Amino acid sequence: MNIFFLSIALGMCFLMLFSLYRAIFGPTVLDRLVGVNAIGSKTVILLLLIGFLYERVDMFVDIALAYAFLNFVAVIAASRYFHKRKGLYEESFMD
Amino acid sequence: MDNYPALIVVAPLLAALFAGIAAWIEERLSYPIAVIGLAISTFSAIMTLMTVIASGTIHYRMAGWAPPMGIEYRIDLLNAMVLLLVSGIAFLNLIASYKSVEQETSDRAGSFYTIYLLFVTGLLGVTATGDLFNLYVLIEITSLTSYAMVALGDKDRGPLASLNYVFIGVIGASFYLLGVGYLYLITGSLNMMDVAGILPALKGSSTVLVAFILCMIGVWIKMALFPMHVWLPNAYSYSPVAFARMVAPLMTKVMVYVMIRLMVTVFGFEYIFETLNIADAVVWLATLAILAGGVMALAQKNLKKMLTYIIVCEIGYMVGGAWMGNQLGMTGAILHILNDAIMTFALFLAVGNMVYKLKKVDLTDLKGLFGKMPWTMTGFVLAAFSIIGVPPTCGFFSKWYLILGALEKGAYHFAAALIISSLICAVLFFKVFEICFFEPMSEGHGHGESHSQVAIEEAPISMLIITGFVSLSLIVVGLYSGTIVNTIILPFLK
Amino acid sequence: METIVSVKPLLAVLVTLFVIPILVSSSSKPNVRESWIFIAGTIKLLLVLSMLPVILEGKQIVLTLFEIAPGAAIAFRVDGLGMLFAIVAASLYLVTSVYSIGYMRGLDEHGQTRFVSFFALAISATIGAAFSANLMTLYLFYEVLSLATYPLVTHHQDANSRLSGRRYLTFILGTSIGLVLPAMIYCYSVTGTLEFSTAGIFAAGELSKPAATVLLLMFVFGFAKAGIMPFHTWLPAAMVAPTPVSALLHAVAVVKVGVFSIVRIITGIFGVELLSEFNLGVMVMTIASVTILVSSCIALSQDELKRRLAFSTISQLSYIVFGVALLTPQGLLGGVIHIAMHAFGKITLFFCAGAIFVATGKKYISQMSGLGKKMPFTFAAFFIGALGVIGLPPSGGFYSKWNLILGTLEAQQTIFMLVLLLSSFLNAFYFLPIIYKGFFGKSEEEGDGPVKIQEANLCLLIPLMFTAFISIVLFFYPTVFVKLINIGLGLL
Amino acid sequence: MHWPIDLIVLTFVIFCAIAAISVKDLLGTAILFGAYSFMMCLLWAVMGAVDVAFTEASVGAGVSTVFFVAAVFRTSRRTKD
Amino acid sequence: MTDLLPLIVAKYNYWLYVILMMIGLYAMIAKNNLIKKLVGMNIFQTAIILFYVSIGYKKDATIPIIQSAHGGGHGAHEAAIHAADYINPLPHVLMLTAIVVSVATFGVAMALAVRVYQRYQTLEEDELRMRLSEK
Amino acid sequence: MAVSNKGTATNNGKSRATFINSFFSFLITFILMFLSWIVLSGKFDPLLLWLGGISSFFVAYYFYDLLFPSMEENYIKIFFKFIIYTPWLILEIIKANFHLLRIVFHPRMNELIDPHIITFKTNLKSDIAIATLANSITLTPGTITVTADSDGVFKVHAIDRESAQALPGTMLKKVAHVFGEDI
Amino acid sequence: MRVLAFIIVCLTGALLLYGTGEFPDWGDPQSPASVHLSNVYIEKALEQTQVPNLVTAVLADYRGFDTMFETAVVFCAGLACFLLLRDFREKKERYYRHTPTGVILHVKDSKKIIKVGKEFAHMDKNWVPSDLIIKSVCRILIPFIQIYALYVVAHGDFSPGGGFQGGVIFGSSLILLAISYDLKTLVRRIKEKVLGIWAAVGVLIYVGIAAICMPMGGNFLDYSVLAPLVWDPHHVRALGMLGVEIGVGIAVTAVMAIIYINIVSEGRHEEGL
Amino acid sequence: MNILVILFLVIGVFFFLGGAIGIMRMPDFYSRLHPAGKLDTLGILAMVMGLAIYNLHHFSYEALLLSLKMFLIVFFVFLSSPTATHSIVDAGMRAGLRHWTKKKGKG
Repeated sequence: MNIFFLSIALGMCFLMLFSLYRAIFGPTVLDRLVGVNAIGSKTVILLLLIGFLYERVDMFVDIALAYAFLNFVAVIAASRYFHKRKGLYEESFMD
Repeated sequence: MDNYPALIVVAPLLAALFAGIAAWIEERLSYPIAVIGLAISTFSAIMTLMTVIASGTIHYRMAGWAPPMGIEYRIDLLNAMVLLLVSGIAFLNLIASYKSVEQETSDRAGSFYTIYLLFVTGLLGVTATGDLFNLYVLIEITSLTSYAMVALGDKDRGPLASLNYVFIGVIGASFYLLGVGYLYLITGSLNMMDVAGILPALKGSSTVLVAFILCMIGVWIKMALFPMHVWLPNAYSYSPVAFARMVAPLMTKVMVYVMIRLMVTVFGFEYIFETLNIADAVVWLATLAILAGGVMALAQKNLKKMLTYIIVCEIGYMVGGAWMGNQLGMTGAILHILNDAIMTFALFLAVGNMVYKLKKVDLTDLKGLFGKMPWTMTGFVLAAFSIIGVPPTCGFFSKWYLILGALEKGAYHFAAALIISSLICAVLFFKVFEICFFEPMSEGHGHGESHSQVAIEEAPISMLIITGFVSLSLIVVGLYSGTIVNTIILPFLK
Repeated sequence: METIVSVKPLLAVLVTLFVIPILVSSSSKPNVRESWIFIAGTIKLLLVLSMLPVILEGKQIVLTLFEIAPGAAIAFRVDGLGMLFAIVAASLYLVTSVYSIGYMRGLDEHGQTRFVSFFALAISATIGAAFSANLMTLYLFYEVLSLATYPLVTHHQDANSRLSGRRYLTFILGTSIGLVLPAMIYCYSVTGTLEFSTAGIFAAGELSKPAATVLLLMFVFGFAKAGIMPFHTWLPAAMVAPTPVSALLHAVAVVKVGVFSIVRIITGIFGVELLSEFNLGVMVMTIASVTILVSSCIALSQDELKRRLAFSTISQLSYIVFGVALLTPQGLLGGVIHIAMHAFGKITLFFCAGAIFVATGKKYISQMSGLGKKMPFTFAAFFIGALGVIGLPPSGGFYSKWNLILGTLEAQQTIFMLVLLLSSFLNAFYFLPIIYKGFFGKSEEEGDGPVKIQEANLCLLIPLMFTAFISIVLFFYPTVFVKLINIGLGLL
Repeated sequence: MHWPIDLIVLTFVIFCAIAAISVKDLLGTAILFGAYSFMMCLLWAVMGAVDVAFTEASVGAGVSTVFFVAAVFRTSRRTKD
Repeated sequence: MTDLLPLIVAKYNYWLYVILMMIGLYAMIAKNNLIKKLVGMNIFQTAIILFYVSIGYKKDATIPIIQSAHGGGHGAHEAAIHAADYINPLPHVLMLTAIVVSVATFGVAMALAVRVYQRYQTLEEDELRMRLSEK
Repeated sequence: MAVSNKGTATNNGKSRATFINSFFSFLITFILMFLSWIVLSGKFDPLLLWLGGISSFFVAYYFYDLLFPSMEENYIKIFFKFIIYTPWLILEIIKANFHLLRIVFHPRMNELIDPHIITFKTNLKSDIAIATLANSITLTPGTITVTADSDGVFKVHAIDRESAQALPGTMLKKVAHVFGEDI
Repeated sequence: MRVLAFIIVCLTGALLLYGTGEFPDWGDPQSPASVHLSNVYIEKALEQTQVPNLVTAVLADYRGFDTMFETAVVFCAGLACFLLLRDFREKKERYYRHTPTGVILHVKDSKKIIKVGKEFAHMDKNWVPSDLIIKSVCRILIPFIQIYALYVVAHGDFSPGGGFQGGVIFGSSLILLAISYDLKTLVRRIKEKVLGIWAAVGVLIYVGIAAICMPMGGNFLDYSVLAPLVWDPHHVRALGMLGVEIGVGIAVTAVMAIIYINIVSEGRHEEGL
Repeated sequence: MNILVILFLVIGVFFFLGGAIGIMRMPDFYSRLHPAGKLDTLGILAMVMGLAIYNLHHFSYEALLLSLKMFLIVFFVFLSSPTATHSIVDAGMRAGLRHWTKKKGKG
């Protein structure tokens, strides 16, 4: 079963590459944000899988949970930036 | 009581926290709390020094765990001396700073004292600890507090200077941390004595070599040895006076202490001077540092900046002395830690008094200062003489040992650099003296009798007393330097 | 040699130091202030004199204060040479302090408190240098003296004194840090001690001849207060100082400390034997001779009285160096005793110059025609002082020059004897015209001066007459000094 | 056992680091920096450093990014390199 | 090829930490934007953490939390604990501290950057230098 | 919450009602918190339970008004209705996800999709209801809520016509039912 | 500059790579680092401290002194941000919003003060109405995040996490509150003063627990001497660690909030993100 | 039992794969959000379900609570993921990012 988990995990890593591509090459900042958000959800699962690989999943659930929380906070914060500072590329009106 | 070693460090920390709380509740309480904390710390330092002199090295186990497992405070003669130096100077400076803090950061004085105490805690911890990683954490405390303070001083340029300081400071600390990592990897331990016990078996290892180089580069960056000095002048000259007076004498000195500690205790002379052949190169670097520091100081137009470049120059002294690889040079370096701390402190005290009255200390602002602030200037002159190396003041005696060490090693270039830097310092300070002495004050100048009737506008008495005390101690320490060498430094080196 | 431990040397040094706070605190009451100076000076002289009998018995007084490093302590040792120098300095300090009261008040100078305080500091350092037991202590007081005199030299705080002060420090501090310090440290690193001893501190074979030559040159030039030729220019420059400073410090204390140091180096560090062995005396003598002759010639061309005196001083100082460098008993005696003889002579001359300046405001020799008639006492004293400097009887100067010439004969250095004679001739040539002018010249501004020119006030007059008197006395009774020198140099 | 994941994630981390410092928009840097922290957290977890991973998750992904965005919010997104 | 893979696996972490550190250091020195420099700083610090954590890793060992049969509370230590079964906890401890220090530094540095921007309205180093020399 | 007994005795019934309201929301929050503590902790050590109690109290004390700002609504009823609503939602989500998968894997994707924005108005009043609907819309693929303001106006980005046509439809009814509001 | 940087970087890299040459393999159980000291920790820690999480045991007990200063560093950072950015000055221009109608008033005269209460609310240029969906979801999430954070603090002994992580998560819950509502809400709920005091108190708990050991007759931080004070002397070290972790958690929470508030509002405590 | 776990996990990976491909292939930012936000959410649900079942392999009281805890993650993700998605879309709208339309895409 461990081999299976490992291969699933590797598959997730492979899938992460797509999100990473979007995060790195995304034409706009928001595309990057989408990419990072997607990476975040994959990471949660990966963490759990690693937990199973270590056979100590009880310890890894905490991390995954915290991870999910904080990813959310970060994404909200980054998107709130656009609520206050309008404009995708140029500087906003402030001062 | 056996807990003095811990108390030295913990007292300021506790005081810092109480002062931090007091800053929100009743700000006036912060100052007395800070004073009490540092007084306890100083007292403990004195007691520790006496114990160490009487009965040898103290091993204090934090949390009661035996050294390689737990963190140990290992206080030998060198530590004890530097501890007393740090806590004493911090204490004296705190007493002198009340008025200038009131003037500069009146609306957040409580927080200022908190940061101040945390900084002292960091320095004391760096000095006392016998654990390589603990050292790193404490270095970071000192750095973090200094970043804040530097930015707080000069409203215009402070933040930028501070940010540059952050970058370089982090690089320095990280290099040190990497070095510790390499050491840990190869020895599996973090305790200095333990590592020192394991290292001789690994003499030829490239990892140890890299670890050593990394540690040294890290410490050099933190102490602003010549090519890595760029952060220091701005950082120190833009910080608030009350803080500059402490950071300038102590920070770099403590880092030099760390370097000596690493060299003497952890890696050992044998490794550094027999296995490696980089001592000559480092001494050359120190020589360059001395000359460059002096020359750059000559170009400055602001008194504070000028003094900071002199610090760069003085660091060259200590590094060079420590890397001589003989007892005389090391004696000189250690003695110079003490002396340089006191004399820089005296200088900055005097400058602080000037800033208190004049607000800015470009050289042109100093006209007629001898008439205006005679006592301050007396202190300044004494300190300056000490930096130049005029005999009864302490600066001469450490220079004496340094040159002796250089001659013994045959590093004539270093000896020459020491002499030249003395001359440069003489030129520098007499340039200042001339301005203070000859040029009439900008307002209402006259000739003849009017000079002696200049209204004397001295700094507050608390500042003056400390200035006077420290200036006099320059001479006292100088005269007793033989005693210091015999009771503290030589036994330590043996 | 028997030694006695006593705090007297320390007290002698400190007494003027301790009085400084009192001086500062009584700055608003000049009379109180000056009486304190007087008291301190007297105590100091008495302390010095109280040690005299002990020294004359052939004992030494020692006191170690701080052990800096093995063999290099801050320590005092009173021997004959030091005693001689200390007596001269202490007694002249007393005289000068009286003189300076008159001078400073006469000119209504500013910053008198500062002036007297640093004066006291300077004299402390001078006595300290005289009593030093080793090179470290000597160097210490030498430096203190340099720095203490800076505010005195630049007392006027104007552009001129600023320049002079700069030159003064450049030469004094530059040479002492740049030359003496390395040389001293080298000595220490070779021998492990800096203690003066008549046999020298270098063990046999520790020093090669080239090294010794370089070291000696570093010392001789390094003690720039001695005014050896390329490093002499500070002295004329320092003449911008008020005259009491020029008188005491630049005729007695400061310059003599320089010379005294060189004497100590030659007799106490290298030792006469070593230098004779390496034949280095001749080299120093040559340097000294050049200084003597050149500065005498320059003195001839100076119109400002004090500058002329300054150049005279330079040449006279080199006499002392010259004498010591002869490395023969006679030469040593002559050289060292010239410290005293020249001191009394030259201080008289400076006093006179100051008195003239106070009384008439004249600084230049060319203005002084006919003044002698109005200021007869001053000019008489000037005459005696000049005799002393030239080396003619009945002044003490004769005694030293006589010994010097004997010394050259003893060392069989005939050429150098000619140098001495020639320079004495030159001395006569630049002093006697002044006196001639003063007494017999025609007064230029007869009658048109609004103020009638007369003798300066008593405070000025008494000291100069006193020193002139002593100068003559020394011609007849130099025995005490001679004995001190003989004891000091171990010649007995 | 874990080395394949370690290897791959480590490579991703390098990509992220390079991207984070070469993006010409500070907000983009902030976001990529967050991604970098995610990867790092994963890496620590792979290496069995659970506490470090936890800390990295909370600090790197959480507050660090938020501070970063806040700072960019108060300063400017503009960057020349 | 068969020899290469174990070698790569054995040193891969150490090599990549060096590369990461170089990236961070390069950003800190060469980048023009202050905040970019800060990112470089953080990458640099993370590289060090990577190094330490790599030191601590042990093959075939589990995470450094002692496993008890029923996970039950305090003091349940039945079986003997073998050191080889658990990953070295010490580097983790050190790195926790290092992370905390780095986030503290990061916060302060951000505050400083905000202050710099308030004062000069730019974060580009060359522009800052220009502003400074203007005065 | 920090209203003392003394204060309520003198005041009229309104403040007493407020107090009771806040007390109830405090209590519910506390229980909820404590339950989640137990789920998280998984240990029944007395010390940890005590700590859990203290923590729950702490959170409930300071933030009771976040979860349940007022006691006007019948939370328990809503809760059960919501439980019933959830499986339907999940089913819907799964159904719609396959739809999205089809789009994604379709070789000529660009022909299938036709992004556009639709706006519609609902009569939902409470924030929670609006938020639930918005999130439900977002979760069911093909549509993402762009904005939803307190007047119940929704702006939805739909990826193709098919997804858009389903709106607001059944989902609105269900949500309204859960929260007891008119459509 | 770039070339220079490149050279420096390459030199450093080369140096470090040179050092790696003699490294033991990655994951080698026999490397010096894994045998010398760590074995002692692994084998003795549970027995000596009763804490199964070795990292916590080492962190808060064996090397508790480090951690104390680590907390001090955090405190220091918060204080530094406060000192650097906090701006107490009165604003000249002020904006008000009439809550019922949503009309925005712009007051340029600094003397004119509108009473802020139910009708009017402060705002500033950055003000935008807070998003309803985010707001209501976060409202539900925040208490759960907080209880989770507290759980993490309390379970530092058994599972990963501890004071610092818990503190950070709690801090981010406060930050989330500030983001989803607005900064004013956070500042109103938790006063700046309270945050400042708590930051210090948190560290003080740590240092206090450590310092109390000294008058009790032990060394600094030696929890074992506290046994008479606690109800479960067998676990005194674990309890000591728990106390310490709580202190850390409090300090970190407060500091994270302080840093965020000050950075995002430039120290004016107005609108943030 | 294991078959169920494998099934769930494979389904989850399949959803994730869809998300990943979608992120790559979709023409504009708004449409990319659809797969990113939703397929991933469902993927998480499926995979956590699988893992939770696997966790209950050796049934015990603790394991049950642990599986519950895993579902806490799912609960959380179901709350936060749409909110995050919505927030990003809103940000895009406010930033003035125009969405891709068919005509434009073809033209």
